[in-house]
Amino acid sequence: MMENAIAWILIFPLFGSVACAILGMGNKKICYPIAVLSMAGSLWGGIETLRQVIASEVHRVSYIFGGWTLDKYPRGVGIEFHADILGILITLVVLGVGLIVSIYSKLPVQDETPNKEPLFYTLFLLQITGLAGICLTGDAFNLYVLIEVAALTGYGLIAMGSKRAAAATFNYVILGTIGASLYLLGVGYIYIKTGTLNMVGIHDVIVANGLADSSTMQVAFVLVGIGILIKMAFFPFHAWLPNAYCNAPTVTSSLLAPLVTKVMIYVMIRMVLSVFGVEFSFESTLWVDVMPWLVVVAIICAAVMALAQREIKRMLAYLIVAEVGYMVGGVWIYNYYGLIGSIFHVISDACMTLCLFLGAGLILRKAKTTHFDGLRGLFSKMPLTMTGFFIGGFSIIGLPPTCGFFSKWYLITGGMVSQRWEYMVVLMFSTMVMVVLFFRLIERIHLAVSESGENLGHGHGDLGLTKEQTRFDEGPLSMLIPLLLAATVVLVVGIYNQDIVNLIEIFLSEFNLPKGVGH
Amino acid sequence: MFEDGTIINELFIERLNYFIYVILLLIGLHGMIAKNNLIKKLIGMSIFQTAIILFYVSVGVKEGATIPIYLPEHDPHGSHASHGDENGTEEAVHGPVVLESGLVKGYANPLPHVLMLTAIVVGVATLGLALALCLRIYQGYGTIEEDEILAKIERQEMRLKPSIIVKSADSPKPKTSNSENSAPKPKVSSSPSTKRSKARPKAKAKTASTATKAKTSQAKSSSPKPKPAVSKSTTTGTKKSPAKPKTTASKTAGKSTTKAKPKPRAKPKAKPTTRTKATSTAKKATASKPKPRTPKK
Amino acid sequence: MKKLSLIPVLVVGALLIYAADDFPEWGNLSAPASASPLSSHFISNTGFDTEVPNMVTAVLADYRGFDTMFETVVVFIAGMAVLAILKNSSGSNSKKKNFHIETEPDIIVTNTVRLLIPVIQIFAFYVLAHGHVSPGGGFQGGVVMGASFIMIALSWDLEKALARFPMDRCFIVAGLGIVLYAGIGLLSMFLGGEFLDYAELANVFPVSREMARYHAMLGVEIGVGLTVTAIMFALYANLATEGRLKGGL
Amino acid sequence: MSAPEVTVIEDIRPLIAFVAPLIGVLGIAWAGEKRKNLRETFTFLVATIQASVVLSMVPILLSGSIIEFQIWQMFTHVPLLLRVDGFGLLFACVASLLWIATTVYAIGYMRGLHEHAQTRFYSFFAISLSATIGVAFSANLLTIYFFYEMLSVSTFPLVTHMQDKDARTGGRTYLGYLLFTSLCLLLPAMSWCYVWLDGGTVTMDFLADTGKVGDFSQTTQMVLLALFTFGFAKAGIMPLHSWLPGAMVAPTPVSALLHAVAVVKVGVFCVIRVYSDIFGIQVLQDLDGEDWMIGIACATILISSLIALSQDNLKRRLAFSTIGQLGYVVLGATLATEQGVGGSVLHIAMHACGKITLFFCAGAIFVASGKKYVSELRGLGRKMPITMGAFMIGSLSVIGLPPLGGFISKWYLALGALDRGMSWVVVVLLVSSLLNVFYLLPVAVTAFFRDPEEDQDTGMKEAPMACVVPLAITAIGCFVLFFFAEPILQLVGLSK
Amino acid sequence: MGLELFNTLILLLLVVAAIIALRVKDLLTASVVFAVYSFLMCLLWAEMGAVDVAFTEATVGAGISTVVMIATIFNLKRKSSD
Repeated sequence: MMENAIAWILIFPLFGSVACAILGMGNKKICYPIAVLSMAGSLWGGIETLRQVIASEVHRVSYIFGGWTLDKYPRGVGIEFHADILGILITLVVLGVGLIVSIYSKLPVQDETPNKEPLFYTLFLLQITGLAGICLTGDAFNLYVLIEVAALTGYGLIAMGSKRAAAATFNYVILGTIGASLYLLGVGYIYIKTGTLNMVGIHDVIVANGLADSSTMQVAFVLVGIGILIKMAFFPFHAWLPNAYCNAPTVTSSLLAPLVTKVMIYVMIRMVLSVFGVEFSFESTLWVDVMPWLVVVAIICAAVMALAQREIKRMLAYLIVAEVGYMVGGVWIYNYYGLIGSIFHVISDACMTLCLFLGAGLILRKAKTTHFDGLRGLFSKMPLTMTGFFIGGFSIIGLPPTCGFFSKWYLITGGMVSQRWEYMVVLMFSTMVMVVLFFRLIERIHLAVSESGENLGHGHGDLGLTKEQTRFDEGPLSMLIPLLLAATVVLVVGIYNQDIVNLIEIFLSEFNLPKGVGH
Repeated sequence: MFEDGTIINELFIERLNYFIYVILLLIGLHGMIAKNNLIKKLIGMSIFQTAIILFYVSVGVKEGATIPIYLPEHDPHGSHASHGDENGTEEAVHGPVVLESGLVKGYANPLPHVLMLTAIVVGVATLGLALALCLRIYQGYGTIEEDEILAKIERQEMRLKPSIIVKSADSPKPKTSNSENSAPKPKVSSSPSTKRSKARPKAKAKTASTATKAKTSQAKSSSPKPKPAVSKSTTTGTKKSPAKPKTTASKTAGKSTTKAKPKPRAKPKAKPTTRTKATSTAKKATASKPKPRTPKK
Repeated sequence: MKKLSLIPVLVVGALLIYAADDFPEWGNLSAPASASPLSSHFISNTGFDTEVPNMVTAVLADYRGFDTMFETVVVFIAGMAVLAILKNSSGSNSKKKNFHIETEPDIIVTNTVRLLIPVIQIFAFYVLAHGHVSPGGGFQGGVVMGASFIMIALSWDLEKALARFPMDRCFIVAGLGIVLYAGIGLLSMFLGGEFLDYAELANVFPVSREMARYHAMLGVEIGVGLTVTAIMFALYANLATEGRLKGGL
Repeated sequence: MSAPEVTVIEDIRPLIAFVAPLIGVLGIAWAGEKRKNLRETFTFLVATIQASVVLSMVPILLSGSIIEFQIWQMFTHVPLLLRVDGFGLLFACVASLLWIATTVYAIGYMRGLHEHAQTRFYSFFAISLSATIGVAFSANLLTIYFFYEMLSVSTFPLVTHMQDKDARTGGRTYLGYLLFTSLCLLLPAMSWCYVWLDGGTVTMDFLADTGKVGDFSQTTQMVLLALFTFGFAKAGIMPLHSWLPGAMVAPTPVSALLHAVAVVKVGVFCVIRVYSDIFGIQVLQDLDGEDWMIGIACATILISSLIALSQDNLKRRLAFSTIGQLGYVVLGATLATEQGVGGSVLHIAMHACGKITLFFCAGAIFVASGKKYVSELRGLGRKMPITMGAFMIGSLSVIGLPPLGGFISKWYLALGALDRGMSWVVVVLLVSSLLNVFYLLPVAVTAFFRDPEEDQDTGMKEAPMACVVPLAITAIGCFVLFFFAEPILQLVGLSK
Repeated sequence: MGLELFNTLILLLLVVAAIIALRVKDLLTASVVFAVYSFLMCLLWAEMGAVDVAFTEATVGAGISTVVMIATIFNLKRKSSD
């Protein structure tokens, strides 16, 4: 049981989903407990695995399915699960978010997708399975399969939203398939030159045969990279994201928004560092010179588009695109601190995005709208929700002691070290944009002033609302508690960032990244 | 790239497969991006994926190798199964022997084939899902041409600008479907947002109940009232939908147009997943839905 | 738009052609893909490890069984997602069928099909069970089996097919397929191996470790077959009727 | 100028002083609008506790040791560390003592005007005070940055208390300036220091790492200096000052405590910290371009005084006067001499006492008569003698006449300028004092010696007791401080 | 060499089929042509020795996905703008 903990991470949600599908036909009520329980079990597996990883002296757990162990068979014969510290950290983020959202999901699912609970929870759990698998797998092709698992479940979950969602999902399907297929093609190019699919094996072959300057590998790198960039909604390819997340059911957007893009960024880091290797990725490709500038464009455009939105979920969607720019930039400014920054930002951004979307869901439920005009007086109506929501918001801005501050700190430091001033400037710019976004939101909620600036109500804190519009009226506990939980996590991750960063440093210590000043 | 004669040359001679797969891939990609019809996009997608599969299979090809199935003389399960035990591992006691390395080159490389089996499955799964989305889109917008869909969505956004509550309370705006292809619609829909927002809460109250009721009533045939609408509706897609709001409007005679406004909006709401604010007329309207189909068998 | 879309297409094309220059010779035996220890191990040791003559089946169901499990899951997901998308999205508001099937099912067709169906289904079982020694396996068998039900639906009408294979049973069968697959893996895990380590089944069944793998592969292929059969039919039934499971072709 | 040989005591009292208001907030929120008295009792209680805890640390400091308490480890080398040294303790004392006065005053003011949402008001008031204490007790740059941001955010609801259009404009300028500077100037400057010194092992501790910046090139040092000085925009140095008048839309207690004492003084406090404990006097004096900073400070002083002359709204006039006075403090720091720094440290206390008196008076006048313009104050002195008398005292103290506190600080500043050999700075001081006379005295003069118009309602009298008592006390405080300058310098000197 | 010719022929036919499938205006025709494309692909793979892949493509590409696609098109407009 213990030594197979890493397998249990996937087995729990897998069987849970099938159970939802079969038993759920009989009575729908049973799906919710099944989902929560299997998420809890899976989280146990994750924590157990983390313990093993830290305990092992190489800080890595390698688990080969089908018993094709390395001592008797060549590497890559069986499919390997390859949990290093980075992988298991992101897995824990996935599972944690999954657990919180599954607790949160009880009422929204009932109301928004009536009598589809079995389908919803089946796809929900399989989504978690796919994402967790992506984080853990050590096999390039298995990664593709798991990406497709996550993608297909995502399509299903989003399309359950609305008619508008169907059109949005179709774009997502097209773009997502292009991305995944390009990745698959890239893997094929890798395979044709290295003859293996195991990530470690690929890296070894690249180093052994000196494939750094082979044009096939270069193209493979580009294909894989573009595929992943499309999947993570990096700016020019972001078109699918906002519509998809805005029209999805509440629970879906709360699950996908924090996880999907972040996990794909993890995949990029994994590809860059572990598969192609630092030398190949950073020394022998042009990306180091090109990407930071693309990131600059991406962040600026996304931030400006976010400014133009008047609807919370849509605004958040564009924020995600901007955040993706942060993390990609943190990788491609190519130094130690930048990588710490983007890895830590993957974790913290998942937490705060979760916070914001859960909050948005509650607002939507209680205020019947997430449009800016409908929000006045919510501070007195649902103070706890607002607190949770704005803790997430402050974290996005990067105010201490939320986790957003620390990740941003490391990113800025990274830009400083490798003297990527353009990246730092654009970080500042987007930070200010986020300040505007969230404090404008606070104004719209807190002040009795319409957007055009004339006074509503008659002074002295009268918001021009009726009594029952401002009466204390919080959302149901089953939704409120997860939100507050997420907010607490944002703070805790910030306060104890030191421990997480130490783990990340252990992971990064095996790559020789430029650490010093202005290398 | 292309002026480099040697590449083109050898591409055509030895590597025709690689060349053709690139062509197919580009055709598929172009189809996905540039085609306007959703089904065409999907066909392009399938071509795109099969091209990649073709590439993988080409990778697996070996000169003069046969298919990756043991010939009878190498069949581990046949005569060889009973003898053996060169290397004293107990696995091999009555197990087959390892194929001599010389014979390995006689068989094609099975790994790409395995990968591609999976890829094909993923492809058909994606295709099925996307087709379902096409159906859903067609129900919503009455077309599967991308530009028309976008145009309708634009118009719907425009129309929803005034009303906050309805726009963002639930982004599902299913009713647009028949509002779009009806000329009189925009005039009606220009009702003050307050009306709509007022209509909302009382509608939300009877969410679940109406949803289920609508579904059940949908099953059994319905009141004669909607008949005329149906008969009209069997002419053509565009002409039919003006008929629908008319029926609802006639039902709600005596009410002002603005009051009647939520009804057509509400009707299709009873159908999709999310919270429905169906009013009585809405239920009748949905009930009429299966009608045209019942004579069909 | 169209013209614009040519740009990325051509860029990708240029990339691929550029790389194709670097590929190893066509069908070259010493190409990394063919000469790698991986493929040679698959070719030389499949029989030794699993006694399965069809290497593809062995690699599919055993060496890379984990992939295949998720391949099955993908099929399952597709079915669930299609149902989720189409379920009670009560039908088309503006629908002009290309043509309707008003008439009774044609006598010739139905009789032919009545003769064909058993053959097809037996063939499906053959493909599934014989996948170890010949092309085929769970997936292909499942598709053929599903096709037989679709054929019923096409020649009579969907109700007749659904009477034989109701929709909810579809998904139960699909789920059972995955349970069978993952269950075999789980059992072998409880018997002390890794997940999907079929060889461990030899501890409970009176066979050698190789034959344990051999038979377990049959088991998982059956699992794949069940899921694929059910989902393929469900896909057709839902798509043909926009999820109403009435009318259709 | 750090003195490593001082004994360091681990003690939790700094944390208590910081956390007490936060706990108080719970009580305040729990009491709510229903139980007004209970709520205000809580506020008063918390203020007293904080002040007593702060004061209880004075003997330890005087005994020549400093107190430290580590909250948690932020980065690999950087702890979130509280340290009580003389300078910080002085600032803490000023803030917490004046908070008590303000609490009493606020009760009178808010009740007198029947303000809305008083619970919110008191809660965020307490939070910002705890943030202020945190700044005062911070031991390194990042810690100070934490509480600095906390203060910026927690004062926003106070600034926008009125929740109307003006509040929005004021709040926007307020946050715009403060967050922009802190996020876009301060953060890079800090990360620059942390990373580029010894490969990121420097904690920028105020004791340990003084002068490390000297390793940079002159230009880099200059850039850093500018980034820090303008980064702490709460100090209101001239180009970045306009948030302060904008924030005057807040209720008077807020303006009084936060925008005459806590917030702005936090700004200059941070600036002094940076100048004297990050750069260190020696480094600064060797720094060539540093005269620019002196020039900017002087310009701030003069220009703001000139603007103040033209303001008719009393609170705005006081606001610009505040900007000028902050200019003094920064000037003292930029002078980078013992005397100069001492002078600015003193000026923090002196000006706090004087200026809060003035604000109290302005608020009291508003409560009593609803007047907020200087031109309306004719003959008010007869109606409310105590208030206007206190106002007179406060003005004199700010102008800097003996025997009032303001005199001593300006005296030390002048000495510092002379040490640096910059006699022109002394001229600037004299001129600005003259300007102070011109824009402050007329207020009192009009109040006392001009006849009121006849159409005035005659029934007007002093503001409620709760308003008058505090401002009387603070007015007396201006006298007292004049005689307690030496102990203060001694207290501060221990840490320097 | 015969195989070479066969190979080349199929490859060229594939391109033609793909282009037709994307250009023809009638979706029903398009999907049928696509079935032809899939079947050609299946032949090609069988010729390359990938029998299992060929089998799968024959059942799925030429079989199920065509049926499903046609079944869907019956519920949609049959004409396409491009």
